[in-house]
Amino acid sequence: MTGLNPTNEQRSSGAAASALAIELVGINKHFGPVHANKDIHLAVKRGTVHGIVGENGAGKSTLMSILYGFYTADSGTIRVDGVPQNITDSRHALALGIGMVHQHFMLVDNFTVLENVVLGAEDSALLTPTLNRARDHLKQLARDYGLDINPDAIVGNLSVGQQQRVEILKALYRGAETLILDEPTGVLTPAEADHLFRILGKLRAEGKTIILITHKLREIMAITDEVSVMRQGEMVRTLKTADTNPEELAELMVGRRVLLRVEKGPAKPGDVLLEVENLVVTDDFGVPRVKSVSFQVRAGEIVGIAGVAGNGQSELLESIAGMRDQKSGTIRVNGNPLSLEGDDGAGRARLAGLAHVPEDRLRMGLVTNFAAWENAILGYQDKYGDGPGLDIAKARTTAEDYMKKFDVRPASLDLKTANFSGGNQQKLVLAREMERDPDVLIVGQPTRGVDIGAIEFIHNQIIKMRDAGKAILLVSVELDEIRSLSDRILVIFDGQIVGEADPATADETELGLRMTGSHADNVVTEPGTLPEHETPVQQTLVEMSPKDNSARDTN
Amino acid sequence: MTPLPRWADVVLLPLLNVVLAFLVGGLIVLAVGQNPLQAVGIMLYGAFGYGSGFGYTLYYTTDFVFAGLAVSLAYHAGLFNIGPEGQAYVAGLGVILIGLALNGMHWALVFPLMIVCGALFGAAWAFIPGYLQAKRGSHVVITTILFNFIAVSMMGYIISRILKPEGVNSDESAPLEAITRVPQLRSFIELFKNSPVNLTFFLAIAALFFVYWLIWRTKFGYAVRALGNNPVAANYAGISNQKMIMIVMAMAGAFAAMVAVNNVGGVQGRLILNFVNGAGFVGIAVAFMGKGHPIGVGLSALLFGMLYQGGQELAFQMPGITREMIVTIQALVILFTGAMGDMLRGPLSRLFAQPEPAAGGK
Amino acid sequence: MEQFLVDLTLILDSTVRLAVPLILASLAGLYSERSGIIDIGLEGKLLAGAFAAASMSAVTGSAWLGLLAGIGAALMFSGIHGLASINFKGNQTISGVALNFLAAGLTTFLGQSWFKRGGYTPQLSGDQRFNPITLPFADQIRDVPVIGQIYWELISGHNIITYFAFLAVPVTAWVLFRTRFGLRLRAVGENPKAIDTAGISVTRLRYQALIITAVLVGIGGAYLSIAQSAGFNNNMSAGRGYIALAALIFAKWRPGPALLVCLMFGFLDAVQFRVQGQVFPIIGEVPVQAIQALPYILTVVLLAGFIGRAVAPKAAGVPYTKER
Amino acid sequence: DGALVYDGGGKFDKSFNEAAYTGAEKFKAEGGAYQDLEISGDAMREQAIRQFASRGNNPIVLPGFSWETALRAVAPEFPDTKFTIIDTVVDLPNVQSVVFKEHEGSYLVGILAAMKSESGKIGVVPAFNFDLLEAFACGYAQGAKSVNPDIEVLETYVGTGFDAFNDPVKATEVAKSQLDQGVDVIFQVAGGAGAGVLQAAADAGKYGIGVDSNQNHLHPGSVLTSMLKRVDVATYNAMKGVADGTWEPGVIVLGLAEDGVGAAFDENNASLVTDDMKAAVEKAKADIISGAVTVHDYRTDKTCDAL
Ligand SMILES: Nc1ncnc2c1ncn2[C@@H]1O[C@H](COP(=O)(O)OP(=O)(O)OP(=O)(O)O)[C@@H](O)[C@H]1O
Ligand SMILES: Nc1ncnc2c1ncn2[C@@H]1O[C@H](COP(=O)(O)OP(=O)(O)OP(=O)(O)O)[C@@H](O)[C@H]1O
Ligand SMILES: [Mg+2]
Ligand SMILES: [Mg+2]
Repeated sequence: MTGLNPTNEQRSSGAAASALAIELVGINKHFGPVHANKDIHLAVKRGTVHGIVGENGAGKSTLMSILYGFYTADSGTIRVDGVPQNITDSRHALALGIGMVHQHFMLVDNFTVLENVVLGAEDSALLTPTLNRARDHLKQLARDYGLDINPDAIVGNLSVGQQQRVEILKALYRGAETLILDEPTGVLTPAEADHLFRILGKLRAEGKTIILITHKLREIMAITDEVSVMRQGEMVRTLKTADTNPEELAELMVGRRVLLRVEKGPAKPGDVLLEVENLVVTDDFGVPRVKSVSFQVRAGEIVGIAGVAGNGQSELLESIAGMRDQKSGTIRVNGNPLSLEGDDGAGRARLAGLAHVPEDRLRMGLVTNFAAWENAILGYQDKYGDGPGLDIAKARTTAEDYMKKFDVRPASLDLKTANFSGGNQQKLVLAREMERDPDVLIVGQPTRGVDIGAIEFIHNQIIKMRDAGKAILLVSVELDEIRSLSDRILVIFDGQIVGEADPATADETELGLRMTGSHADNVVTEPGTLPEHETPVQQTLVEMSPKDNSARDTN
Repeated sequence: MTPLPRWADVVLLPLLNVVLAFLVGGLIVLAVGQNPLQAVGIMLYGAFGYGSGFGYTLYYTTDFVFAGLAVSLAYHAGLFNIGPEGQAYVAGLGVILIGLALNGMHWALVFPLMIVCGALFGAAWAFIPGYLQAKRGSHVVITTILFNFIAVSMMGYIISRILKPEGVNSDESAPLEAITRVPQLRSFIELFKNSPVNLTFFLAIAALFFVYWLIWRTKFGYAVRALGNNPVAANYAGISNQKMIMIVMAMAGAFAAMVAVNNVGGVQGRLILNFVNGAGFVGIAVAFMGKGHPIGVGLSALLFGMLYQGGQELAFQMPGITREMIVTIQALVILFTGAMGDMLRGPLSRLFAQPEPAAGGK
Repeated sequence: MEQFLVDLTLILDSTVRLAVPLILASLAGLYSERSGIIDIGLEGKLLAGAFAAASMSAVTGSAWLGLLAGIGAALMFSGIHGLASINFKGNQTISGVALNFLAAGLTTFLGQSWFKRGGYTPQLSGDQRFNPITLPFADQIRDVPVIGQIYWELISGHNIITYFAFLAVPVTAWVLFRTRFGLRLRAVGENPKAIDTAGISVTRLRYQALIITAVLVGIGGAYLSIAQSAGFNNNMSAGRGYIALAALIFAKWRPGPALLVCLMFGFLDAVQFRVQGQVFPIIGEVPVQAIQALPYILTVVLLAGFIGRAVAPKAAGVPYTKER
Repeated sequence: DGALVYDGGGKFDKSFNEAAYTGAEKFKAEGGAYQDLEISGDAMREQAIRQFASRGNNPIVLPGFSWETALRAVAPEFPDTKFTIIDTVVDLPNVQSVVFKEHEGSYLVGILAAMKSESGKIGVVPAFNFDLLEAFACGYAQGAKSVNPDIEVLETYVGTGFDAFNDPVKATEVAKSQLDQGVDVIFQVAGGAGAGVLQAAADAGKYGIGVDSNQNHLHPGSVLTSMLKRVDVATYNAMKGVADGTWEPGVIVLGLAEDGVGAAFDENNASLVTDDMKAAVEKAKADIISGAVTVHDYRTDKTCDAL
């Protein structure tokens, strides 16, 4: 139905006149009482990478969804290649050569890569010929852009990085000339992010236009030509990237100065509070994911676990938190071994003095249908009230307290958690787990999808806890985050701890190599793990962001 | 879409929906050449207009409240219990066994024991699907459907081959003595003369309050709702999902069991074949229409009680209207108030919308 | 041995007849639920289909027109279901329950006012029904041992709807896994957002699915009233819609397994009729109720013992909304 | 005016309730008047009786044993109202109880079945395992065995509860299963579902036997006979009796002697029934009336040797 080729001609006819690929004029969008986009003007030049930054909830995703035809604007005009277009649905946007990689992927988990790619762009009623043609096309795209992926893999089994590649392939397969990426690196490892930016560079070189939404200013600085800043539904300013710097952008976004680095003093490690011995954990299918891991975390230190996603971190975290049956091995909190049989181990782990900020707040850390106050006591519900009754007044006081301390916005106790922005949801989870004053805190991806104002705050809170003498285990795919927060780094690969590093001295290249299965002789060829030759590029990007380097050098 | 004011959401919208259902039902009545206004009049009169009619309405309401709660409670935990029909049927066995064992004793002693004993049987019958869901992953929807069928066979055998006394023609157990039966309200309140509403009605009211408290005011309820909304998060919160599933299903069965107390203990005073008579299935509609909230369940149970009793009156007074007509009207009520409940929300909210502050742009 | 084979063929023959309405209703449910719409109203659609088919056939004397009417009635019901659950984003389960009530009430009510027989339609005969078809050579090879018997008894001699039902299974599998429509159907039941952002209308796709559902379940209803029996009577679907739904879940929403499960239900029922009142070695005479409950008990056991967790299409039951 | 409140199966069940309806219609055709009502649940029984009684309807005819409990409760409240209950006995001064000897009528059709059968196998299909229905089956088996002691009588139930009366589809299949096993005459005791049995027998070119009402016309040439149970007569008599002032309380037992049960012969089955068969039936009837033959009633001891 959607031919890929006819639209190309359609496009080029109107294109000649305008240097602007996309022009948005006076866009307004309401969601009920929320005015998500207020009279937005935006011009994107053809063949450039245009960045959009803004706090959580600023309206970035909404704006792009309007351009992509997923939402319809209440008012305003969209010009594509200079021609006003009334984009009523995504099919229309696709036909105009606009592709979008959504913040939350729009993939069908139990489909293969190939099926996901052709979905909606099949060229005949029968599937087999379509799939065969698509397979060839994908090979071509893979060659052109380095987008390697096994077309027959089930998408649900892929790492996020690979899933994102599928999303990009979807757009390219449909012949996108303008590609919108909404927070593409939020869930990527630095190496994966690098790979992505190389691809974007290639696309730009071919004359394609890219709109990039991100919270990471170093990415903006590294790859964009121009950058627009949004705040509270309004377009604040559009700047040439060359003429600005992260500090200025941060200030434009948040409306105040933001400290872009982590301030922390030296660690003073005390007693061992968390001890893991020969831990073996299997996944839901009985495949071992954590293979005999042992380590300790002492009071007053942050131990970071660095690794490419999918190497057992998640299972490790969940197992320590009591959410998975361990196959063998011991976990001790405060010297007491945790018994984790049954499916309520998480409760016992908490009783032992452990708090857990899960990697995936929506899937695990929150009941999104619950009001804010209800989520503020999730996991601690038994502490509210002496008998069977739930002491709601006490719970609400607690929640109010958390929301004030962690600046959760809006500070509305009764608002459904689903209606908070991601960053605010994250703050709520953090408040709940950290304010409990646990002895051991295990944290997964603390700043995923969170804007820079909130990141600063969250990092400071984690450090404060360390300084209060807590043992903290940190898992993050953000190598920067690991390096700037941790006192020690453990590198995990294929379910095993393959090394330890001192963040002050650790060499980025060295860490990266270890994360991918160590030195040259051990290159992993499985799709999704990065080939070895990519590591130097990763370093390039890191060097391109001087602020982050200086942050690391502070201590 | 602008949200509606709360009163409009809670009162106006459902009311309009009921009216709409009756309008369409009225058209059908009209189509068979009867006067719909007269029909509605008779229906309302039959359901509320005189003591014994009102008593019947409350009697049906009692059944529907319990069946509705059995579905709602499970639904809060994310379980779709289609089995109240069978659960109530099996619970009848518990009620009659204790009743017969203590036959002749005063109801004040027997009634509480009937509640307990019936609840145990109902709970046991619902527990098995719960167990299979929790431990074996067998879909509770299928197992409860199957258990309804199995209950019919099993109870048929037990009633006709074991409980049926000598010299009785129909398939039923021996009767309970009058003093042992749950007393009907007519023995205290003249108004209800001749109607079967009995003390179980107050149990139903109490159950509504209890469920409200349980679901929204207790730790247990918190856990139930957490499980129903996000099982992974519930697990994260230290809740044992498996245990919860089994407990909740058993509790649901216990609620369904009260239908047996109402009928076996209160109305028939004996265990007869098929005494549940579809109340369990009506419970599904009641629960969903009431959105699982006890107030909603109470109101929609009353609505159905009214339809059942008023419908009976209608069939009696207007020979052109048969019981199938009434089932049709019930269907329309379920459709318009339940499934299409939000049909009028759009127009209504436009009606309520304040003039927007100037939106800016062009 | 010979006798055993004959008996077995007869039981299987009966199995086929009992399974047909279940197969059609299961496949119908499959389309609907794969598209993300739970269809507990299969029971009502089956009943409505049976009624319309018998009525039309009684009036016109043509089974084929009856079949069309059966499909038409199911389409109307599907339409209401779609309106409630797609357009008004209502609760699909309530909508289904409402349809079941509606069918129970309307069929008898209309039947009574049309035919004045208390909701029964007149007895149908001849061309008002779908009669058994004798396949080519069936008569000739009937006397060939074993094969002849099987061909004549089991394969030949069913009505056209039976053959259609069995054909519908591979066709459904093919549509589902080999066509563009199937791909989209599976996608919209898993993640309607993916479909929407791919530029395809979720609403349209779901309505298409509901139409197919209606056609299949309407034919299933017609089978009940104008093929398997000869007329409609009150509540003639007798829970088959629910059993079909159970079979669908049991089969994890896949056509092949759904066929097997429906055949299993049919087989257990067919056997059940034949072992009533028989005295078993060791156990002695089993209460007939126990034998009658056997199909259900066995299903529970199989389900718990071997099948494991059934994962529904992810979006099933959730109305699709863009703005939360 | 009289009143008639049908039992669970509903007015047009083609057998039991419909027979009552036929009787009432006959009364009406002769100038009488009556109201009727279908109930939709057991809880409505008392209420329905009360409503009619308080409106002054007389007599109130209640076909079906399920009315027993409700009638016991209500009848004393309305001493001036006359009640007729069919199929069970309620011993109250204003109640007339009409019961049938179904086993006797079934005995006759059993004879016909055995004489018609060529395979030596006949069947009976009750709706479900239920004492009243067993009485039919047992009488039938006895009649058949009186003709051919070696005859095999298969009994298969349609379902497990009252729902079974409404499942002709399954009844068809049950009948087919019997036909498959070589049965060539089937007696249906399954109310509305029985239509499926007769259909299956007709489709297979074998014979069915109807029940309650005369069902011979349903498949002329295929329905061997019908076991008549004159609920229509009972209903008619009750209403007529009140109109004439001849209505009496107490128990009325309708057996062969009273023509309350019997085998139906009409033009639809004339070709199926030979003179021998008719003669055998007549003889058995006379013997039963005279007491020379007694037919065992299953309900007395819940056993049936013949089956
Ligand atoms: N589908 C929706 N329904 C209702 N309100 C919405 C919806 N999507 C967005 N909003 C509202 O619009 C505002 C803008 O949301 P949007 O997702 O565009 O923010 P964002 O800038 O992308 O934030 P983030 O950085 O967290 O991704 C939000 O604050 C929210 O209140
Ligand atoms: N009913 C609602 N009313 C107002 N805002 C809503 C409502 N529902 C959702 N939102 C907002 O819509 C936005 C949807 O954003 P999206 O789903 O893209 O992720 P997000 O939560 O913003 O993620 P992140 O902050 O991690 O980027 C969120 O900001 C959320 O708070
Ligand atoms: Mg966003
Ligand atoms: Mg967002």
